[in-house]
Amino acid sequence: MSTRDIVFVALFAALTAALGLFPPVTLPVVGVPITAQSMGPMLAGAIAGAKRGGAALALFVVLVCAGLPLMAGGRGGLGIVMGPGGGFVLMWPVAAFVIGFLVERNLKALTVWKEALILVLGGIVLTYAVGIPWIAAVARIDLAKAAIGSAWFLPGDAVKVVLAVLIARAVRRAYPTLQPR
Amino acid sequence: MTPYVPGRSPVHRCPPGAKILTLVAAGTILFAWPRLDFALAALAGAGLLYGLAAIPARLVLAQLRPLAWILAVLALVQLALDGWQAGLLVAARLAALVLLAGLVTLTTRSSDLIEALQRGLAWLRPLGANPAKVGLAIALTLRFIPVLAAITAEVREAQRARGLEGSLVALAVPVVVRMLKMSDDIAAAIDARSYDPDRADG
Amino acid sequence: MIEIRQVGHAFGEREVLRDLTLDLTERRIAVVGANGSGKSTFARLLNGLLVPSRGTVRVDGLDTRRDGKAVRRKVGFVFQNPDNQIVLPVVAEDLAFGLKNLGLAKDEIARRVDEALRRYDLQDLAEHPAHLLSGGQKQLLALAGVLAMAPDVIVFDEPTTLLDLRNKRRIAQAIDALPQRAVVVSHDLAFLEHFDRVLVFEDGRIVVDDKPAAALPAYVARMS
Amino acid sequence: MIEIRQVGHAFGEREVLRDLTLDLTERRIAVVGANGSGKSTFARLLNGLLVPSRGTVRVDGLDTRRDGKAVRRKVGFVFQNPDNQIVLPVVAEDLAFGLKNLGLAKDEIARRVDEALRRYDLQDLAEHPAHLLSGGQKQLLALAGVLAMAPDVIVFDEPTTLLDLRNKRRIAQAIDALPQRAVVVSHDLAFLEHFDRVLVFEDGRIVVDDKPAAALPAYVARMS
Ligand SMILES: Nc1ncnc2c1ncn2[C@@H]1O[C@H](COP(=O)(O)OP(=O)(O)OP(=O)(O)O)[C@@H](O)[C@H]1O
Ligand SMILES: Nc1ncnc2c1ncn2[C@@H]1O[C@H](COP(=O)(O)OP(=O)(O)OP(=O)(O)O)[C@@H](O)[C@H]1O
Ligand SMILES: O=C(O)CCCC[C@@H]1SC[C@@H]2NC(=O)N[C@@H]21
Ligand SMILES: [Mg+2]
Ligand SMILES: [Mg+2]
Repeated sequence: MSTRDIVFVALFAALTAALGLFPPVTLPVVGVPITAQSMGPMLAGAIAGAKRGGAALALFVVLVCAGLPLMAGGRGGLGIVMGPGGGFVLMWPVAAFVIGFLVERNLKALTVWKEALILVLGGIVLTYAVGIPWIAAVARIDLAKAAIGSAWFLPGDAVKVVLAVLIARAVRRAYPTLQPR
Repeated sequence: MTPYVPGRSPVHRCPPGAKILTLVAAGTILFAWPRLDFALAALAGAGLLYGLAAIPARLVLAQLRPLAWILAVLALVQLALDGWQAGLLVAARLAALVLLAGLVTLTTRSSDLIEALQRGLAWLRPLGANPAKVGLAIALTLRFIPVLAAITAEVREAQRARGLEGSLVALAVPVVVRMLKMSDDIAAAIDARSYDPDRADG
Repeated sequence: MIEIRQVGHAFGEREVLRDLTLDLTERRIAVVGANGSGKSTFARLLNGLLVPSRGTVRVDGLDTRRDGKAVRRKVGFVFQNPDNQIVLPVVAEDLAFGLKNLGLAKDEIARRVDEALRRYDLQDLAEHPAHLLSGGQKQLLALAGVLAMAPDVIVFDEPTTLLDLRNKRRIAQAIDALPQRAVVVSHDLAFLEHFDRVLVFEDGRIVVDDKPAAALPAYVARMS
Repeated sequence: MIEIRQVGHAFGEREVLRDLTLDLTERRIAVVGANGSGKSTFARLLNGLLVPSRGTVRVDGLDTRRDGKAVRRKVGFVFQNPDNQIVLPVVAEDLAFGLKNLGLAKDEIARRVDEALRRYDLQDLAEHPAHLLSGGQKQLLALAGVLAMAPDVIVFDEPTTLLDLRNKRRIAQAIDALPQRAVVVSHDLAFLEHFDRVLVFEDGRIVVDDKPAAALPAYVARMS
């Protein structure tokens, strides 16, 4: 990683932390909040790419685990990862990486729809695939219940995908930082 | 993020690694065993440590102020659902953790904190991560969070001046573009000061 | 007319402006002062971007505290850093942005965008990515964007700091040619010589308020 | 000595520097030119922050393409925006950042940090958060951080544009007092009058290369 990559990693880790300034809304059944922070991996991947975006979210998770209060509502500590939302949070770096990888892959012909699909895949499908079973395990409820409870995240996450697509496209046009691979 | 308050107290002199481990342990225990007595004990402990470190009360409040209404809402929700003990537990636990995390940054120079994290992350080396780079990235992350807030405020103001109030996309795009540009400038400034990411241990 | 009455402002505990009472009526008013003396804070009061902690600011009778939006239609603002002010990625889109916010009809927007492009020699750049313009071009774009909204007064906060001689002169000429009234914050004293009035800020107070011929030398003397 | 041979540079398709061949040996060299004429790009070549697309840059015989790191130890760099040069949050630790990168021993670092603090009157601020300094102090800190690394040459890219009169003067005096050689990019012509040599850039080429008495008026004329 070049110095520039390191600075970008820090930038997107900070951006994810800053998204935590929007107040979270906790869902009663599953005990995991609706949070603007799940946009962090989408923006990091789509703007900074696979390597830097993935590293940014990994750094963010490490800092949270070390106890810095960077999660929405000023929370931090290993308790976050070990709590019901831990599966989602641990998937954020993976989601950022996959989104970045696919965006870089398709950079030359990236339509709005294609990009939205990529963000849904990484930011929702992949993240929920680990997040939901994790809730079930931590909260000791059955998988179906965890899945139904998590359905409440979908409207918010759909809005975040739309916002992230619009932002990422405008930013890439204004200040290109990615090379097609 | 919280600023560093210079001092010579035992809390200041405690090795940063130990502080972080304590913080991690406290977070783990408080969430693994959600008990009111633990949370209150942690809160009292945090208060004691602030006293020991001689942190002005003003700064203690500054740590909690941004949380005030989140604390209130959390406590109320829990109160409504599970009774006053649950509400108090959630509020006390959150306050204790935020105060303890704040204490680490208030009493540790960030270069020491980063060195400690770097040493703590040495095990990542076989995975291809360079602890020195991680250290720099951490320092920059902590710096960027308030800068992001400041830039967001500046951009929002400029847009209000052009008659726009409250479009998220229109706000986010210039903020990110400016941050990217700033990142490029900072990267150049770091390189110009002979930073060499490949020569580890800085 | 802008009326400022017993205005003071503090950020937290920090007093940044103290006890200002004055009327701004002249066509060209300059604001000078050291870094941190309160110039930008003062400028932001004038269009209600900032509401003072004490006292009132009135623009043509409208109180900035109550009628912020209406005041901002009357008073345009050009910032030091054009990057903050450029909202949309393409030059023409960005120019149209403020006009849409005014709720104008499509053809009126198109007409004004065209006029602004022509006026500042930006026609060829209409479809250019706005953030890749040179510093001077960006500053012109920011100015054009505000001007297209046809405010009565325009406030400029150090509009020429990043510019070369030619671009400085271009912006200075553009400001000179404005039919509107203008309040200009600047460290570039030569540019302010033919203004109608100069306010010198020091530590949140206006310590000199005079014609340039008297005020500028007084300011230079104070800074030595 | 810095030797520049047949250097050209392009960003993508955009030619930004064209066919430069010159030696820099004078103690004080100024670089002037329009926005976008290539000054910053040129400055970045001098310490290998940027490697030219064509041609070579050599510093005391070291090629910036091959020995970038060694070159950066010889050539320090101070940028326009003081905020973007502060890497670590506390004044003293930021000063130490470059010294650590040089791999110096702890007590040598402490000694040099002390010296740099003293030189620019920043002792009392050693433990102060760097982002709370004034603009002028920040720029002095940036200069001190570079100076502590004891480079042979220091390149300044518009070090005073964001500062007020007094701070401008402070930085200008600090630059004047440097024992090192300096290359200064600036739009502030008065400050460059007693330099040894002025390079005027236009569209990626050096169009005037002379003593200030001849070069500065020629530049002003070209910009009109
Ligand atoms: N949002 C804010 N919060 C806290 N303090 C602020 C804020 N904005 C400005 N200040 C402080 O208020 C004082 C005046 O700032 P202001 O920006 O008005 O100065 P200025 O005269 O425009 O300086 P410059 O020439 O550097 O632009 C400074 O000390 C500054 O640090
Ligand atoms: N990273 C980059 N990618 C693409 N183009 C660039 C890049 N950096 C600079 N340019 C372009 O190169 C040209 C020269 O830029 P440079 O920054 O060297 O100009 P300058 O003389 O320093 O101008 P100013 O006085 O505005 O600082 C400009 O047209 C600019 O748009
Ligand atoms: O803040 C936390 O404690 C956990 C955050 C996990 C939130 C997940 S991410 C995907 C889904 N969408 C949301 O808005 N929240 C969840
Ligand atoms: Mg200002
Ligand atoms: Mg430049």
